[in-house]
Amino acid sequence: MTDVPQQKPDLAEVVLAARNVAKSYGNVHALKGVNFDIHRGQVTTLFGENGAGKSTLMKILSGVIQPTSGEIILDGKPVAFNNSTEARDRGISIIHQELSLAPNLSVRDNIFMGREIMGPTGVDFAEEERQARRLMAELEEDIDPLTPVEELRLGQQQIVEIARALSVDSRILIMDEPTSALSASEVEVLFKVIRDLTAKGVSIVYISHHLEEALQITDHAVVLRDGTMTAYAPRAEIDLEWIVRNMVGDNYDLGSPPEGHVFGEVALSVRDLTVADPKGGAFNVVDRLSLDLRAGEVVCIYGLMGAGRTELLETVAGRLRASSGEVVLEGREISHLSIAERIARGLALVPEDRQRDGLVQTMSVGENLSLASIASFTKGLFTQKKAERALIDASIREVTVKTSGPAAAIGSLSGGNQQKVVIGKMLATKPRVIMLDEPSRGIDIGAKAEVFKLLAEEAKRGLAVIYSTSEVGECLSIAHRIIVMHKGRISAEFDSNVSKEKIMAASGESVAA
Amino acid sequence: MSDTTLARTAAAKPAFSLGRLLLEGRAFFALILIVAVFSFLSPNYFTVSNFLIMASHVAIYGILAVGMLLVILNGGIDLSVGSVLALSGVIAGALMQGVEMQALGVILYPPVWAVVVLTCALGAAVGAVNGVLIAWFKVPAFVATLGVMYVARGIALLMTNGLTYNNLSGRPELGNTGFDWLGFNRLAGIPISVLVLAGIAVLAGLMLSRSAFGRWLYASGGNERAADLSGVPVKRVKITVYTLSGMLAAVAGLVLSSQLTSAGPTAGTTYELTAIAAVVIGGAALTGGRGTVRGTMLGAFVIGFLSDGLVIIGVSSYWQTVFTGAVIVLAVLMNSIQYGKGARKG
Amino acid sequence: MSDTTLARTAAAKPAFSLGRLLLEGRAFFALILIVAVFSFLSPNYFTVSNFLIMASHVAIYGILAVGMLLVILNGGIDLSVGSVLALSGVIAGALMQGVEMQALGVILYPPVWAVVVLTCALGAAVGAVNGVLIAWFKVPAFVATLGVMYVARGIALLMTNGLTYNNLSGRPELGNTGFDWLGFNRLAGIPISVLVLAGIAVLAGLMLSRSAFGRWLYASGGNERAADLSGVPVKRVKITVYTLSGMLAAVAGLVLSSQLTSAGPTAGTTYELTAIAAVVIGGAALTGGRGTVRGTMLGAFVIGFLSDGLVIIGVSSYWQTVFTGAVIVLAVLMNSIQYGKGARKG
Amino acid sequence: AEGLISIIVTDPANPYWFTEGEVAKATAESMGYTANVSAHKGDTNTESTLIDTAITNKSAAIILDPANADGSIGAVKKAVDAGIPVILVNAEINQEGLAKAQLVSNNAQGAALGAEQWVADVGDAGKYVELFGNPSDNNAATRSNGYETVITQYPDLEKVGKEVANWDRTQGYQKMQSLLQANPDIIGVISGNDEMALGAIAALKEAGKLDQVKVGGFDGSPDAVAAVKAGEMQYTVLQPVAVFSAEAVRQADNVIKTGSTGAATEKQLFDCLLITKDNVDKYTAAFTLSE
Ligand SMILES: Nc1ncnc2c1ncn2[C@@H]1O[C@H](COP(=O)(O)OP(=O)(O)OP(=O)(O)O)[C@@H](O)[C@H]1O
Ligand SMILES: Nc1ncnc2c1ncn2[C@@H]1O[C@H](COP(=O)(O)OP(=O)(O)OP(=O)(O)O)[C@@H](O)[C@H]1O
Ligand SMILES: O[C@@H]1[C@H](O)[C@H](O)CO[C@H]1O
Ligand SMILES: [Mg+2]
Ligand SMILES: [Mg+2]
Repeated sequence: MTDVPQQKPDLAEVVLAARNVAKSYGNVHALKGVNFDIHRGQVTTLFGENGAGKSTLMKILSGVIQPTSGEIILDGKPVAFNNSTEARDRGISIIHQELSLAPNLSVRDNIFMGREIMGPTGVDFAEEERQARRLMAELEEDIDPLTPVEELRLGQQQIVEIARALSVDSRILIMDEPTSALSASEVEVLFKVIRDLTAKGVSIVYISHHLEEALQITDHAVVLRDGTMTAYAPRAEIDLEWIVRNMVGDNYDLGSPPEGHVFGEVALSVRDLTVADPKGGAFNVVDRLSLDLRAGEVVCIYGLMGAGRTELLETVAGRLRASSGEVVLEGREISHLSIAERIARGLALVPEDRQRDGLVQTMSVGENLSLASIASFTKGLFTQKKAERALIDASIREVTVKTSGPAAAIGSLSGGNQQKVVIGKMLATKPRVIMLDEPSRGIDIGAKAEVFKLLAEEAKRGLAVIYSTSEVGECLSIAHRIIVMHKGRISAEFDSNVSKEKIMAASGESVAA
Repeated sequence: MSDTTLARTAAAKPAFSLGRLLLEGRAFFALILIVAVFSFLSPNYFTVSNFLIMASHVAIYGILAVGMLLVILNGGIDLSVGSVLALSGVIAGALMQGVEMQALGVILYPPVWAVVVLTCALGAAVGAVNGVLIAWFKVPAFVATLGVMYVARGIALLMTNGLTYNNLSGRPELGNTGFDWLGFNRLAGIPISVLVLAGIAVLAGLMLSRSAFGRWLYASGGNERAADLSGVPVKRVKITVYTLSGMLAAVAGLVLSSQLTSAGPTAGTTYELTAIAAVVIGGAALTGGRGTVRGTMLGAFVIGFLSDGLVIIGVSSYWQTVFTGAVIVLAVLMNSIQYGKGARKG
Repeated sequence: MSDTTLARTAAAKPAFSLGRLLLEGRAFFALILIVAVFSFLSPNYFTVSNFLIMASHVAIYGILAVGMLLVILNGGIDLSVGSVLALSGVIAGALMQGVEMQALGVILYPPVWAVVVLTCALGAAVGAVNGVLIAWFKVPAFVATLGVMYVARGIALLMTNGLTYNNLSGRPELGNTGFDWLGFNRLAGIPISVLVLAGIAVLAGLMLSRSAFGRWLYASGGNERAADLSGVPVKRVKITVYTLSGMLAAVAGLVLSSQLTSAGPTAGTTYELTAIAAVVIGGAALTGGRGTVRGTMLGAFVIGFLSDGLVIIGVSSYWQTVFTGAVIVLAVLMNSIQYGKGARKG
Repeated sequence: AEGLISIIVTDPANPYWFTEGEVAKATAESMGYTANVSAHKGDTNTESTLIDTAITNKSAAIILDPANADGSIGAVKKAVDAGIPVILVNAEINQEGLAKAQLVSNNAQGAALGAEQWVADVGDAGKYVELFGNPSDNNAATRSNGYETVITQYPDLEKVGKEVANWDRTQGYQKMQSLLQANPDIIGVISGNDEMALGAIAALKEAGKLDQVKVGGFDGSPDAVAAVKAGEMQYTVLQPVAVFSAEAVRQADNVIKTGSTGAATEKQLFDCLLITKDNVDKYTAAFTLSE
């Protein structure tokens, strides 16, 4: 490790530091002797590919796991945290990459979980609720603190996680991909909050795969690669190119929409689709929406959180029932078909919430990857081991899953690699129409480029793609056509030559931001 | 109690509080239906005295069910309660017969309050063993409590050689009378056992809805990892709920032996199933994190009022078996249909 | 079977496959310990004939446990198996006594194969009722099968009026002999019941590890929503596992009645607990998605070899109860210590 | 006569108690009463609940097969305090002066009768095992003691095993198989009731040892009588349950009408009868041997 760059001295004092920290899981070396500094009142951003060891390092700094070797220095003195509570008591709190909320409890109860405010007659619910409301207002989020968390959309759940971390008043706040399910306007709000915090002297560690976004607030950038620190620079010296070069070793390009092929017949046609609010609200989450998608065409659906994209895609996939309207796949009305039958006919959905809807946590990486295409390697009564293995290996290569092997437990993968498994699983069904709901959540820039390349190639061969995202940039680099959804309807439609600003305006974003 | 559980319910589903109220009413519906049908079929059913008697029968299951609710909220299960009930009764019986102090050559007759305290302590200790096995040694709750169920039953049998302690009334000259008070007396016309149940239910309701411990219990039952990461002492919560369940089983054992003025080692066989059924009929999820004291009480009364009613109208014991099963399913079916859409795995 | 389950285990935790092998050995350890201790204590324990007899006792629980494993892998539970066992025995008994065709005025004596098929079909039908209640009507498995447990038992009692069908051997002149073959005969010295168990275990093992259905089962037990979105027919899987569990309970009922050459309505009481214990001792998680046939067989043999051993060395029945409980906990404790770190909620 | 007679038996899923309940019910109905049969399944709490229900139903009398010699006293007292006469059948409670009458089969006499026949069948030398009923039921110990008293008179008969099989056929079967493993050379099995004996017979058949090992039962249940007839069981001791259940109702009727049972004592023992191959044809109805 001779070429490990030295962190340059900086004006701000170092409050928390990792010294030669290493962490191994069996023979997987997640961290191999990392030095890392957190500066008072500043934002330190950690970049790195999926599986580089970012979350591992953060978990060590916040006491969730203990390092195999190395030291943590708090205010100049070595410390050892046995658990996250000890770290929290010393002023360090963390927003986990994977949600850690109790779905059965309300937003209020989740925010104060384990730190209940006590009054004379037990828990002071009124005070907790007041504070929860204040936090929601601060984050400009219209969430009733009494709503059970399980009724919130993924993005809202992420807001609750953020609120919980903010409620602690810590000196050091670690945010492991806090914005992966947030829309641009919410990210803006979060950044405002972060600036307020740093102004008050709070130190922030920030992890994100949205590189441009992270650049807006960072004071220091650190790049991790394969468990080692490969680069450090203060804000003044970094730009996108620097990050990418240090992260993946060469330049990247998300590319542009695949060209040079003619679209085929209409592959998927949605006619006047209406979906009532599945949670029992008196409105329609999808409201008489119509949409045609041709073979070979890539359509991006952009919208703010709550626009109804997830419901639209889930209805087309067969999980939700439409209250009216029809879904036609390659000329056949399929509203009455089960999810399995739709998959068999070539219609696949990559769901938004990987933990809840995407992964079977008790199964291995390989079993997860092959789960949706079992029929393709079953002959007669039995599954064919060889055929399955071939399919799994191909998937791992295609979506570049970083794993010790197909037999690894899915939980041992880094967040981004888990996401790639969810994508790979549905691609392995060899769909003719694929719908991806916020598939870029947590995957690194290199992997995103791989996925885009893959989609582009498949599109040229006739695959029809619907791609839902909250990142305008993604729309522009993949889609032939961009649809903006707002309150269950299509509020605008553009071709690929449109500007970012126009799209955002159509989504109502400018109003929010 | 009602206000406490209401709070919980409200917390769970605020948006539809009115609809929800109606639905809660629907859960009561099973109970009301049972009362209506049996009152129609027998003139002896719908009388104050019968309701009080039936309530005193419910008391035993109800007390067990409250402990079971705590355990189930935690995502666990406690199969040992029936055995602990028996063991506690037997211990109380042994204490009432006098403890021989070999060294001193005297027999001590502890006063009734001491018997009660010692017995509850024993129940709590057995529960704590469950808790430690589950929380520290990571033995699945089903297995740990199944094992303890056998062991406790075996010890009760060994202690008594299979026989039953009779005559627990104590003797005035020994200063240990009063044991049958629990089972026989009434306050303002209400059997003490029913008051004990009510007291326990209110305390448990308050604990669940108002205390930090209650929050921790719901949190760790809902997502143990998240609770742990948030600083909830999940292990301590676990051990506590099993300890409480054991203690409540001892209370049930005391109430029962005092009702019967005798204590035998085979008491309480399969009561754990009835207690679990009460909790589940009351809307709790066996996966943890969901359930209320009010629902559990409702479940206990549904079971108790049904089985007593079937006896009162003189249904044959075979048909009783059939009806009990059918009603359990139907009561929950009504529940499920309401919760229908929101229903999750488990 | 061994290769199939190995595959499964290996898939779950590949990194430590060598350590794992040792650990699996550790699970066997409980069994080996039991055999060693009893062989030391009694010269009659370690004999081929005793192992065969013990295995034939294990067969009943083992067959039930395989069905229970399927249900538990799915994240459910089946409390009705003991009752279904009894009901099936009774139905088989009734069929052997002849079916009166009122309209024709004749009594039909179905041949034994028909009795077996009809009985299995009945068990499957009862299981399907469980499955439908759980999958379609969203009744929690615990409640649905508890209800069916009562109903099935009640029907068995009603059918027989509490009496036992004796003499199931049939009569040559009616062409329905052969029923006792299952329970009495041996092939190559091995009791048929043991062969039946082995056959069922191998089939179940193959199904779990090699068939698409097995994969679906593990997936929907691990995360039902994700399985659903991946095109797994989760409802169908659910109904199927309960149907299979019911059918296997019927098979166990047939084996038992044939061993006893009689069938009574109270057979199999509390066998569901033994079956669940076997599955859990065998390392399956009650939360679903984890477990193997091999482990379950191990669990069934631990329980069976222990209880028979206690009888053979002549331990008093009270101590038998105590030891059974203690060993169940210890066996799993050993398991848990291995899995220690990876252990999850439940 | 009118009014309700509540009949509480242990568990009608056993033919013995089934007959007990049905005979009592039929007798009561023939006298003009209405009758309810319920079952406590050996649980004193359930029993107490059933007594409460009988009180609620304002029963004229209660016929009870008590769950536990000590544990049922409280329940009986409760009924008596409520002014309802209680007649006990089949099993006793360890307190006199509460129930109007206790009608039980003479278990000690029956056990002696059985044991003597058993020795006659088995011979006076060799190893044997005993199957014991549910220990919480006094009858289990009474019968076992009765067997012991007789058999110990033959010093060459050696008891090599005694297992609790809880009155149950399946348990009798499995315990017998294990006992056979431990003691392959036994020549006799003496059982506390017929169900366990029938289980033992199935085990012996399976082991091919039925001609080497003689089995004796107790109860006189229809299945056992069939086994006696078939030569598989040597004998069974008939408990006159049909007789004393009917008698219990008659005495209840007396109490209702006159205040006293008409019998000389509270405890009334009904002698058991031996059923062997010789008199098996006189068994005319369940638990009834016509003289
Ligand atoms: N519990 C575990 N068992 C085994 N390996 C693990 C475990 N947790 C993490 N790893 C491995 O450690 C490495 C680092 O993972 P980590 O989660 O820190 O990555 P990351 O940089 O946060 O990636 P991402 O951007 O995808 O979130 C990965 O190779 C991962 O597979
Ligand atoms: N008119 C409305 N009034 C109130 N709430 C609404 C309305 N329309 C939609 N919602 C809420 O927004 C949710 C739709 O969210 P959905 O997840 O489909 O949006 P999305 O565009 O996919 O956003 P996300 O980025 O969170 O995935 C509904 O569940 C509902 O709770
Ligand atoms: O007398 C009865 C019968 O023997 C019955 O079979 C079991 O219980 C005993 O009390
Ligand atoms: Mg990460
Ligand atoms: Mg969405």
